[in-house]
Amino acid sequence: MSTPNNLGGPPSNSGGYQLPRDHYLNSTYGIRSWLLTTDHKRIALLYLISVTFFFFIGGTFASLIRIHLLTPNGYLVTPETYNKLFTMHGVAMIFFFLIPSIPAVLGNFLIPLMIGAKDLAFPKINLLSWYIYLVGGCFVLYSFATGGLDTGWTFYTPLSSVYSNSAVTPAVLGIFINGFSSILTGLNFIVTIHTMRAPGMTWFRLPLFVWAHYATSVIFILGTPVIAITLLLAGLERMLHLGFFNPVLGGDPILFQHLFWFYSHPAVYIMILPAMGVISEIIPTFARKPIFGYSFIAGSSIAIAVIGFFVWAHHMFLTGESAYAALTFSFLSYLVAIPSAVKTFNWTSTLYKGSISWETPMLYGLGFIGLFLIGGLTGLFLACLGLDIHLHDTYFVIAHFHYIMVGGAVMGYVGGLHFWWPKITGRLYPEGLAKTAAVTLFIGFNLTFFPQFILGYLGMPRRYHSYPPEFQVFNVMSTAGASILALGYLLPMIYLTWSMRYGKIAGPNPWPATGLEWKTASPPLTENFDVTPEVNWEPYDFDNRHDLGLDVKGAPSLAPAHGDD
Amino acid sequence: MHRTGELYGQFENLDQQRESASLGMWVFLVTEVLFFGGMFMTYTLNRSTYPEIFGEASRSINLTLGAINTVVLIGSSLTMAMSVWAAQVGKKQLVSIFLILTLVLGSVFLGIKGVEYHEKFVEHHVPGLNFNFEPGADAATNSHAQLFFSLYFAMTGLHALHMIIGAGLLIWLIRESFKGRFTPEYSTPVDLVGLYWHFVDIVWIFLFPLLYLIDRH
Amino acid sequence: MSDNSSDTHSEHHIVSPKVYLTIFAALMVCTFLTVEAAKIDLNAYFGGLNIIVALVIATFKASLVVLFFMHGKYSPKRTKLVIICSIFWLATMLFMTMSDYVTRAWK
Amino acid sequence: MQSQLPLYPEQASNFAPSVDALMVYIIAICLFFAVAVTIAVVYFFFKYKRKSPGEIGIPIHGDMRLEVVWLVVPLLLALTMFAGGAVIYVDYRRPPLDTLDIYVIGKQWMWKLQQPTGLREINELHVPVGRNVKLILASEDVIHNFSVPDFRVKMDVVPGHYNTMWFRPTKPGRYHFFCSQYCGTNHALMGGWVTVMEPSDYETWLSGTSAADANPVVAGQKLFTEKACATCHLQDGSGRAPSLNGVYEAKVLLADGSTVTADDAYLRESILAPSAKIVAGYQPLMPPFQGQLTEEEILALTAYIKSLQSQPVPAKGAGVAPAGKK
Repeated sequence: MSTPNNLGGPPSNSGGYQLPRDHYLNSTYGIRSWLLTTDHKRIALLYLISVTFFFFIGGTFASLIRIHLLTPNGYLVTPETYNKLFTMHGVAMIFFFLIPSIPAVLGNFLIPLMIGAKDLAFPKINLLSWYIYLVGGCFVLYSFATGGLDTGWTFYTPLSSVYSNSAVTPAVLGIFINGFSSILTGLNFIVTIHTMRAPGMTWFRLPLFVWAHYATSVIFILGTPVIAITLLLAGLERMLHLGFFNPVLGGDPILFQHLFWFYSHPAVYIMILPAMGVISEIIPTFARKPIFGYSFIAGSSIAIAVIGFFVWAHHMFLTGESAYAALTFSFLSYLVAIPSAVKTFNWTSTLYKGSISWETPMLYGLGFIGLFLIGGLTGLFLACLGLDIHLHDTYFVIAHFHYIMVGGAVMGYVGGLHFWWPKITGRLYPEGLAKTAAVTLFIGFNLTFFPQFILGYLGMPRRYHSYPPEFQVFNVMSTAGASILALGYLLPMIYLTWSMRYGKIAGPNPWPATGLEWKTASPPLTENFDVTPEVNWEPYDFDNRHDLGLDVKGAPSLAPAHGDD
Repeated sequence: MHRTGELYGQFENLDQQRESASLGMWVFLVTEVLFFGGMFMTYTLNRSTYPEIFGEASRSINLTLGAINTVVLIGSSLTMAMSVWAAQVGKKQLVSIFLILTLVLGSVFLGIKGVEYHEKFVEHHVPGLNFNFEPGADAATNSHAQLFFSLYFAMTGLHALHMIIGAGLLIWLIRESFKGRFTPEYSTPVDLVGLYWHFVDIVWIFLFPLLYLIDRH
Repeated sequence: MSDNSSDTHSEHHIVSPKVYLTIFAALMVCTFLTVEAAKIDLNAYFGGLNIIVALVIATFKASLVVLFFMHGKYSPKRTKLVIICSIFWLATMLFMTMSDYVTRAWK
Repeated sequence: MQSQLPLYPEQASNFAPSVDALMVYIIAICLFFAVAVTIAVVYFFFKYKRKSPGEIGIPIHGDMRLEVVWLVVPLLLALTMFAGGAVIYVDYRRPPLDTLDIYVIGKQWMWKLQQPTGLREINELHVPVGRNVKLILASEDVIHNFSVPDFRVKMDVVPGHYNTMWFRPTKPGRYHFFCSQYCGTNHALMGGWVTVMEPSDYETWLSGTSAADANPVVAGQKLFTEKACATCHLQDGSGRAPSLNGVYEAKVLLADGSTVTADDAYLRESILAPSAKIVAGYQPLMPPFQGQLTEEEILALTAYIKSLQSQPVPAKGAGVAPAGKK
């Protein structure tokens, strides 16, 4: 176990902490020390800045879309511009914010800390991933700036490869390049989790956050190369007038959809699995009890990653795909719902007989369960063949995946940022403001997206710059919600930035939590730990942890090996 | 546990370092399999849709050169494997010799590939450049044959790109081997480049029958 | 560290040049066979037999390369799992996508 | 009509009641779980709120029986949803035999629909109530989707493929249809109305509007059969003469290697003096019709050939109009 000689201040919660003398933020100075760093923690911060930038861009597009849709005929922008707005919103948010957000920021920062390693297995490759991300991002920004992109983020052929007049080629290249960033991140995580665990850190002592990232990395390395090559082929088709997916030249546009969704459906799990990992850390910490059904939650992450690869053609029920294939894919889609249900029930049960504190990260945890529940359950409607005939490509789909991606993934990301903010910066954020922001986000989100379920069932198709007047009421509600939502996102951006300088000093373990990352200083040393830590406790075990300063009664009781019976 | 060779800061010992590197390479090769996989998928569907024209187009590419290239590439895999062996048993000179042989065979492969590409160029078989399958072919035949050649160039081109990257890695290895860097204790770079090189060989083992041998009877 | 100590020694298995040469010879024979087989109209006996033969030979050759040249045979279980995963996912993509096209005509 | 804030569209086809019933069934199950989990979470939040700063929870690590229950029960319920959806979908994908067939062609950004009588409509579709209607969908450019929310049906319109969809309207009225697969700039404007009429009204509408004999296309079609053009110019291109589907305004490759555009003039010349320009890959077999047809007849034939322009074109594999043949 590490000795607390550089933990900054008293080890127990007697208040009045000081920042440690040496940590990763002050070990070296200057712009070069950041741009050439191989420290996973600094790279995580580089990612934090860049994904926030893309979130801001994507968010701006989203606001414009919502304002435009206030009236049926939409006076704000022309149809061309509207199509570019939703396409660029999707591309920026999915490929450059949601997919890298939790893995590349929180995962990068925390995985080595959580498993007791000094860094990821390949620190230089980690830095390279960030640069690849930047290069890919520049291509996409170039596309946005010169002609924009109006194909929809799905790039369906032959619209994207033949008919679109916008800057498709640079965008496709940008996403192709960015794919290698994901691949290298996933590769790094897998190798690190396999070979870099500290003594005593067995697979079943790994935090569930790490399990979730392992599952995510599996998708990264198996799925991403397929989208890369597919978009490359579509790009070649566009540049050289080839015919891979162009029916006029003998190609098959449906093949593009198969290859696209082979990655892009699992990509949804790239977004949600890490968020599930975050929630699996937050809930036991703030309920102060072991997570209910550890091995089921860990196993369900892997199950989601694996089964998630066998369901892709449920995006294609109405393309004329074989009815037999549709039946198979619908059936498999229902199977992938089960592990998500298992997780939700286990989180809920963890609250039972806990000691629940209502601090900000827990509010996000609560919000996540609620929103993910709605997002997940509405997936059952879309997986249902008969209902999908009606719901496919309507606002119901929009609402469903925003509940998963924004209600799930972004809530998890923001919640995780709050939870580990003291570890990352060494300082606490203002609790009152943070709670206000969490509640604002929750209300704004629901007001924005719940009406869209009804719009969808009424039949409003997605990607419409104008719509029949009977749909207006729900659109107005949605736009009203979006403005609340925007406020909810601006608040944390402001007070988190503020707290980096003025926040209260947090100390090594403010909540307290049981993970290994909380055993080192806040912010941690460049090498993470003074000496390689040795793990001799079970995950989320408060009962036998005398070092946390909690009211642990009596002698340590025997804990089961796997955290459940 | 002390051994020669560089230990990077993030690792506890050389065993851990070597293992991480090896696992990393294997995981990378998995992504490569899926990367080529997208093209194999496109190939499979199109070939099953247009079997006759794919056969006809396939007959127009040079089987002799393709077969020679297969032999050359498998030969280079052998020399690559031998250089790994030489590093493992500590024959430093042999490491360099086998690496150079591998590079030479790899370059021969690329050279022959260039000759084949040139033939295709002369025959107006390069899609997007000057494509015209055969005089008098109707539009449908022409565009379906163009599909075959698009795939031919995409697949062999991507493969050749991997070969060029591999050749670059080999040049770096040869330089290091001249310095006597590779020993029985430290042969990781040779091992890893070897894995990569063999993988590129495997891709060709599938490309050869799929592109050259569709309908040769 | 945790689960890797047992694998350590197997990584360093040294394959003798004799084995390499034997494998090389086998690969050459297979290359010859696949070219010759392609020149015979096997499809006359059984539809698609030509491509089946070609792919079986190619798969066999690839297995030789993986097992011996790449030391797959002497690798830790974890590496074998990685290899199997790649084959499994590639097969999934090919098989499940083609299943759509093949069954479209069924009624 | 419904109130100011409707929650579901009109039920105007045979599929609507069953889709809505399935919707209600799944909503009921989902509501049950959503409410149960929400109540549990909120209740635990208040009930087990931390009482003192150092308090910890009671360590409960899990319960195998519970895990099995919530693995199996949702699975079984999910399978009932799957089954319910599958029944509707299989029915939807297998149109009945006695259908009224309507050709639908999507192009950026309009719909062209053709009644069995040959009558054409743009962005309007008239169908009789109570009759099984099958739409045969083809696209001239990108992927579209023909969607009628009040009927609870939609289907992608894919270039190079035929897709079919069917429904039986159950209620006369006018219903919106949309393109619901994003197809470019004016995607949102690519819609129209389905008018469901009483069968007698439909018949009246058909005869009132079309005036079949005066229609040059119909006249041309008749001539096409009478003059035995149809025996060689088979639709699927397998005849001794090239298929004429989609030939109008297409590029045609000739036997001498040159290409021409099949405009009105070319069509006229090819009818009157076919051997002047022979399509690559075909023999000069066609007799010249110089002096055998009136101008009106030539116009009618040309109009008919033009009308083949946008008919779905059955060609092998890709379904491309065999643009190189005439």
